Amino acid sequence: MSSTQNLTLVQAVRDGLKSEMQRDDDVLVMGEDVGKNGGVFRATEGLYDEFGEDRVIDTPLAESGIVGTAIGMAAYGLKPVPEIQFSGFMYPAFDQIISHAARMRTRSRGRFTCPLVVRAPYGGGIRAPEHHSESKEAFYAHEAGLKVVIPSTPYDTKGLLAASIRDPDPVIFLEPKLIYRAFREEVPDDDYTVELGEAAVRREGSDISLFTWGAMTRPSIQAAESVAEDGIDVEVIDLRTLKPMDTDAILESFEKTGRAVVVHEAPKTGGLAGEITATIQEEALLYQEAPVNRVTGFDVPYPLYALEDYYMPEDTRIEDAIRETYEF
Amino acid sequence: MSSTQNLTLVQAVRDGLKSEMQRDDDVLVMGEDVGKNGGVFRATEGLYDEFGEDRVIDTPLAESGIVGTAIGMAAYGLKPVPEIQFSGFMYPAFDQIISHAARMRTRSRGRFTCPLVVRAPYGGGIRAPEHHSESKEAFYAHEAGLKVVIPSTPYDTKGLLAASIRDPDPVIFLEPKLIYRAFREEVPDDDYTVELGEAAVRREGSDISLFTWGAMTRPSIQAAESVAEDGIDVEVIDLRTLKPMDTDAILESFEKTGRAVVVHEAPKTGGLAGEITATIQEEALLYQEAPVNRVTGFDVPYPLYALEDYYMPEDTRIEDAIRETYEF
Amino acid sequence: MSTLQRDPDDRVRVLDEDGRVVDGAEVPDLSDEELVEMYRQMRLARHFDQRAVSLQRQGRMGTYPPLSGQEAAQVGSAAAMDDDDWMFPSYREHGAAYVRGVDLAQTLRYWMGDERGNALEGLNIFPVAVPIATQILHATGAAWASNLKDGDDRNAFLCYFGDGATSEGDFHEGLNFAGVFDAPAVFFCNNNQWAISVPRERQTASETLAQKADAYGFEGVQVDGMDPLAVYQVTREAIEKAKAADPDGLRPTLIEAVQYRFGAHTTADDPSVYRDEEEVEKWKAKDPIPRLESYLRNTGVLDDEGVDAVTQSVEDEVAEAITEAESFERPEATDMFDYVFEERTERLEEQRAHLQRLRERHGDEELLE
Amino acid sequence: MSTLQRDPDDRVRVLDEDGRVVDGAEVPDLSDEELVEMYRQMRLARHFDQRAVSLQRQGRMGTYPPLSGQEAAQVGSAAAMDDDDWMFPSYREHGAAYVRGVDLAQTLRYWMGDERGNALEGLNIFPVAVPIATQILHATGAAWASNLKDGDDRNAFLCYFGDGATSEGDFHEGLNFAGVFDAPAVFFCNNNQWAISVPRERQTASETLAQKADAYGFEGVQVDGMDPLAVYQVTREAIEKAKAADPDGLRPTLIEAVQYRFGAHTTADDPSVYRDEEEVEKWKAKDPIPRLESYLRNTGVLDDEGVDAVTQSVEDEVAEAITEAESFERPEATDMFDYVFEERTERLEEQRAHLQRLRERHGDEELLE
Ligand SMILES: Cc1ncc(C[n+]2csc(CCOP(=O)(O)OP(=O)(O)O)c2C)c(N)n1
Ligand SMILES: Cc1ncc(C[n+]2csc(CCOP(=O)(O)OP(=O)(O)O)c2C)c(N)n1
Ligand SMILES: [Mg+2]
Ligand SMILES: [Mg+2]
Repeated sequence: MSSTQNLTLVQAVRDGLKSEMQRDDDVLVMGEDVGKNGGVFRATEGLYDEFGEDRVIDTPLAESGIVGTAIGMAAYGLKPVPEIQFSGFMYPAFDQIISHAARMRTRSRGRFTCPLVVRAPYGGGIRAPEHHSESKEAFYAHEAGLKVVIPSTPYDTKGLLAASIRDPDPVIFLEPKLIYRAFREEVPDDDYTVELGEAAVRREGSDISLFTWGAMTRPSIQAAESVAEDGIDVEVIDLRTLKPMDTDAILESFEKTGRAVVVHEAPKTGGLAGEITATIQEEALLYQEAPVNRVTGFDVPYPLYALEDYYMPEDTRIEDAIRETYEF
Repeated sequence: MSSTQNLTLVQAVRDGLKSEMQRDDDVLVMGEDVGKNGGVFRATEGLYDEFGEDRVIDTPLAESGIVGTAIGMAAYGLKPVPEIQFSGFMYPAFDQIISHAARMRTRSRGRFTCPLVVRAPYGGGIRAPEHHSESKEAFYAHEAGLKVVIPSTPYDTKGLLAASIRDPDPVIFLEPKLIYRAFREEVPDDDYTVELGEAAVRREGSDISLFTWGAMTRPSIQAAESVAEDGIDVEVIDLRTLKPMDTDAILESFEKTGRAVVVHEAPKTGGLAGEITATIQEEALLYQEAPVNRVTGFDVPYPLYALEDYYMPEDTRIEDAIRETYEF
Repeated sequence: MSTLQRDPDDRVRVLDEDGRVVDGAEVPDLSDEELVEMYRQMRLARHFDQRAVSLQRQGRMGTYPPLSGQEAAQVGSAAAMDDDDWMFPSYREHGAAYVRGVDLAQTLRYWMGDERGNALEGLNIFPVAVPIATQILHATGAAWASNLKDGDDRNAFLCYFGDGATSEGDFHEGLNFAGVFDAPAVFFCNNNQWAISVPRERQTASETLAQKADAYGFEGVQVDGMDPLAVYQVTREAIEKAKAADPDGLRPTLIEAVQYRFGAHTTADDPSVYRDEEEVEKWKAKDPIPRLESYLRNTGVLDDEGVDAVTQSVEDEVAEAITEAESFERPEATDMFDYVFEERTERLEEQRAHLQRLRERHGDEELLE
Repeated sequence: MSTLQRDPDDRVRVLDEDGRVVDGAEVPDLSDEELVEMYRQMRLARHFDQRAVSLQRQGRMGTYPPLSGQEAAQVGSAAAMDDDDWMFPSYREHGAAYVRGVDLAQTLRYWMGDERGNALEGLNIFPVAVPIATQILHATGAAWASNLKDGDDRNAFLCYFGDGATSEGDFHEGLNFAGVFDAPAVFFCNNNQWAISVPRERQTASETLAQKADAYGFEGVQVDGMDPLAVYQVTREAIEKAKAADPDGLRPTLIEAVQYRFGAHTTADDPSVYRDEEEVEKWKAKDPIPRLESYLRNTGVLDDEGVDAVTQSVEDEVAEAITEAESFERPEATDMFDYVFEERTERLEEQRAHLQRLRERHGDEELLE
């Protein structure tokens, strides 16, 4: 039987990077402060010592430079895993991500591919300065040619990261930093993958389907437990991969419950709750018994920390939405 | 009675810029090739001669530079209208748009604002090279702090552009280049505004609501006329402003028809058809008689022109969707 | 010869490490009062910094970026600005901001997570922006706007950023635009040797950062950033040049102030992971504060009594600011809906109402837990 | 002294405008056959260009970016590469691509809107990418990867871009990374004086583009871009330098090849709006083709007969390529779903099926009208 370690989510990131780097010499990590410093969240701690400066590379402070050179590296046969220090700093690299990473395979009819994984901590709730708390997974999901992954548990983190690194196409891997150290889970020492594009049922239920991901998974489960006391049985589904999305899992659950709540931190307008809602009613309108309830961040710039707790959907707000949907 | 001119859409852009520049000395135009050359689509033709090089400014080739300096100018009291040559080249400026234009008011509690209008031709169908045909309005609509406007007629173009320039907040103004010269319309010589946030009913109907914008408006009307022959009465609504969206107009129409088709060029996944669908069923589920039908671009990188006509939703595809929705 | 025309490799200095005037250096024309005020401001910046770090440790403030070691660069440069000049700070310019009139309490408030601390009505200062190097374009744009709007009555626009910032595309585009449009800008690079854990040598292969100005057709100069008088002098010349039309040269200047951050990058950072105590000690020998103090003592401008008075005034002022900052009320919850656009849209009204309903139904404690 | 170490203001030349060897210049060591082949390739590039422009006018091709005037820069530089070196083109490098083995028919196919024309299996060439300057980062990344992967057996990575491209942030970040990581890269700037309608002087205030290399710690050199032998020589040295570890310097080089685009920016552009015919005439006097032809005639390598043979071969080859390109079938409609990811996702399968249903129901003509 293979051994395990009790890891936090951020430790699982590191463990995932490490075992993929051991498995495949072409995998390398690059970014600002990922080397000697081990990353500002310690997600690459110890890798510099183990793999050396040619595989754990401190770069100049330039996000377009990081992703753009990673694209060149990927085309030349390496498997770079660039880290962007916070997802709010991915925008300087947006052109390289959208115009190149997402288009290289099409542009070269498959001769050049972009097997790179852009990792970035995302989301709010950690009392951080401006631009450190955004969650804009919808930007990336809208671009053909990109996959988007957001784990919510340590076990999944390692497995999804491994799957992303082995995936022959570019993956945007967003890590919910709010729960980087929130809890621990047994994580196998050996390498393994959690397949991309598969949702996980976190709590089975028959009355309402709740779809969520990342740091919103925990308050969603909390809310589900709380309403369970009043006999409302919520199925909580953690989508894990936002693109390609596990539509089958969504529909299967919805066809059972006929009611849904979608929870995400990102602003409502143009957020992925809209996509999920549209998909549900496209495929399962006849099952629908109540409006799909979107519990999201507000359509405002993410506030500094004095107000961030008002911005973030939390269990109370989710609970309210569940009850509203149940009673519709 | 005020005089009018018979203008194409791109001429209306020029006319709109011109009358706003005449009205307000702080308005200026800047970008690549907008000056002497009059813009690669001639959208700024003649302005350089009329207003001089201090108000119609040829910049170096650097989109972040264009938008970033425009933000500084706007904060200093000017009203810059930067042009990005094609919307596919807005990504190098994405950080300045998202992190600054959209956040300056919040960051400074209203002391500094960003009364700027980023203009860019967008959309496909003109046999252009790669990255010249994208429509990614959903990116901008998802960002709090940005307004997004897409005109579909010459009259609206001038009026919406004027309203955008006078708006105290940043507006992303996307121009459907496919119909830059497709038809003409009488446009008043005097300046006027078409209010932001208000949809226009292009064709009244009672059976199905069709929501669209930009270059998709014409094939949508065409499809509506075509199915009218079979007694299907489609209401075509041109949203014109994508953010803030005219939810009232959407709901009013939908509550009448109970059926909807949404048409856009952008890829389906994460496109604004999802947002519209979600809004409809949130507010008007009980009126709904059929799934909202999304007629959109495919989830692929926009193909080079040999295949672009397969990519673009056109009247046939729209017609099919209308019939499907009608018959549901 | 203007100091700006020196070879960029030739670092401008006025005081040596012991506070003595360097051979051949010209001491800038500052009154005794002005010199003492610079000294006081540097002391205040240092003391403020120490207190802010300890507030953060006590959980009374969020992440905070300390400035100790960088007082000469901040105070010397800000003191060289004329009243109407504009400043574009990075996140570390608490000292420079103070010199330009920003309340310490406001600065604290910002780092306490209250965006109102960044609302500096009436001061020619741009709000702090966190994304690296992006403010360079805003400074260039505003400076260029002044070419277009202000006739001959131009102000200078001084923009701060770090050594790491020079690697970003926006640095390049900003300086390039400034050169092309001859903007009255001063680009002030606080080369504190580190961008978090990345050393200056890893940031770029160019010998100096000052020489990068050559790529944009204007002058670059390296100055000892731990020498307040040298910083003052170089900045003053750059500011004057920015405002005077010189047919032989361009208005912008890139100043590289060579200095050191004594502390952590932010309170979330542990520098011992990536740099040696030895290096820190080496730079501490260049500490700008004792250096200016020695100079002022040697020239008889300051004595023990004067120094004590400064100590007292600085401690009082910072203590007062902390009390004030901690007495500010938390912003209204609905505040976040008020600065999205000039007017709230319908959707924002709805969301605001929704938040109000949640607060009424559950109470703030429940929502904030 | 290597030409790379010259002062960047000092433009490298071998042939003067009449094809005579410039005083003191060293003629690169090329055989007669190699020289005639360079001449033929330049003639071919010119002829191809003229034919492509007329195909576009006739509606047989989409927008096309002409290269006439830039043949020396393209052919001279590409000829200087070793077989295994890598090339990263902009959208205008049809001539350089041809030298490196790209079928003319493939190039035409690409500009006829068929992405398969960009699929260059087996050649060390990156696909054409349209967003300006972005390919510089890819070249740097690949060159850097070669440091990491290829041991001492490194190839050189030559990247083309225009004068306008030097203003983009990606130019800066790419050259900066190349300097820091000592990547075996050659940055070849085709300074053709114009970025569409924006003249070189408006692009940047720096005297030369070559001097921008100084900001990254490596060498920059200006070469007469309408002199194929000078271009060959400078590029050859840069390529050799990129591959040889030199303890005294960095591997990358920035080459600024000063030249002129005789025609429009693309077939959608009308240059008469923004530039004078006079200027064009001035540069036409530097036309690289008669220049090399004179040199070859003067040195007895080429005579009328030889020139005629070249004319014939060039016309035949281009005509054949056009026939071939026009005979390619339109790509399969469903092709667009096949290169999104390695495997089609469920949603792509559905959309593909949807398109197939539409085609069956309505026929291709209806959909394509
Ligand atoms: C665009 C962007 N990328 C990354 C960061 C994260 N970050 C904050 S400070 C910093 C280092 C900055 O170094 P430098 O420019 O030298 O300034 P210093 O902090 O030393 O004053 C980094 C990488 C950021 N704020 N913005
Ligand atoms: C990022 C980006 N912005 C704008 C454009 C539109 N555009 C295409 S070519 C061009 C001018 C390029 O000039 P230069 O770099 O000098 O190259 P040249 O065309 O002269 O070879 C512009 C602005 C683009 N392709 N990419
Ligand atoms: Mg620094
Ligand atoms: Mg050019």
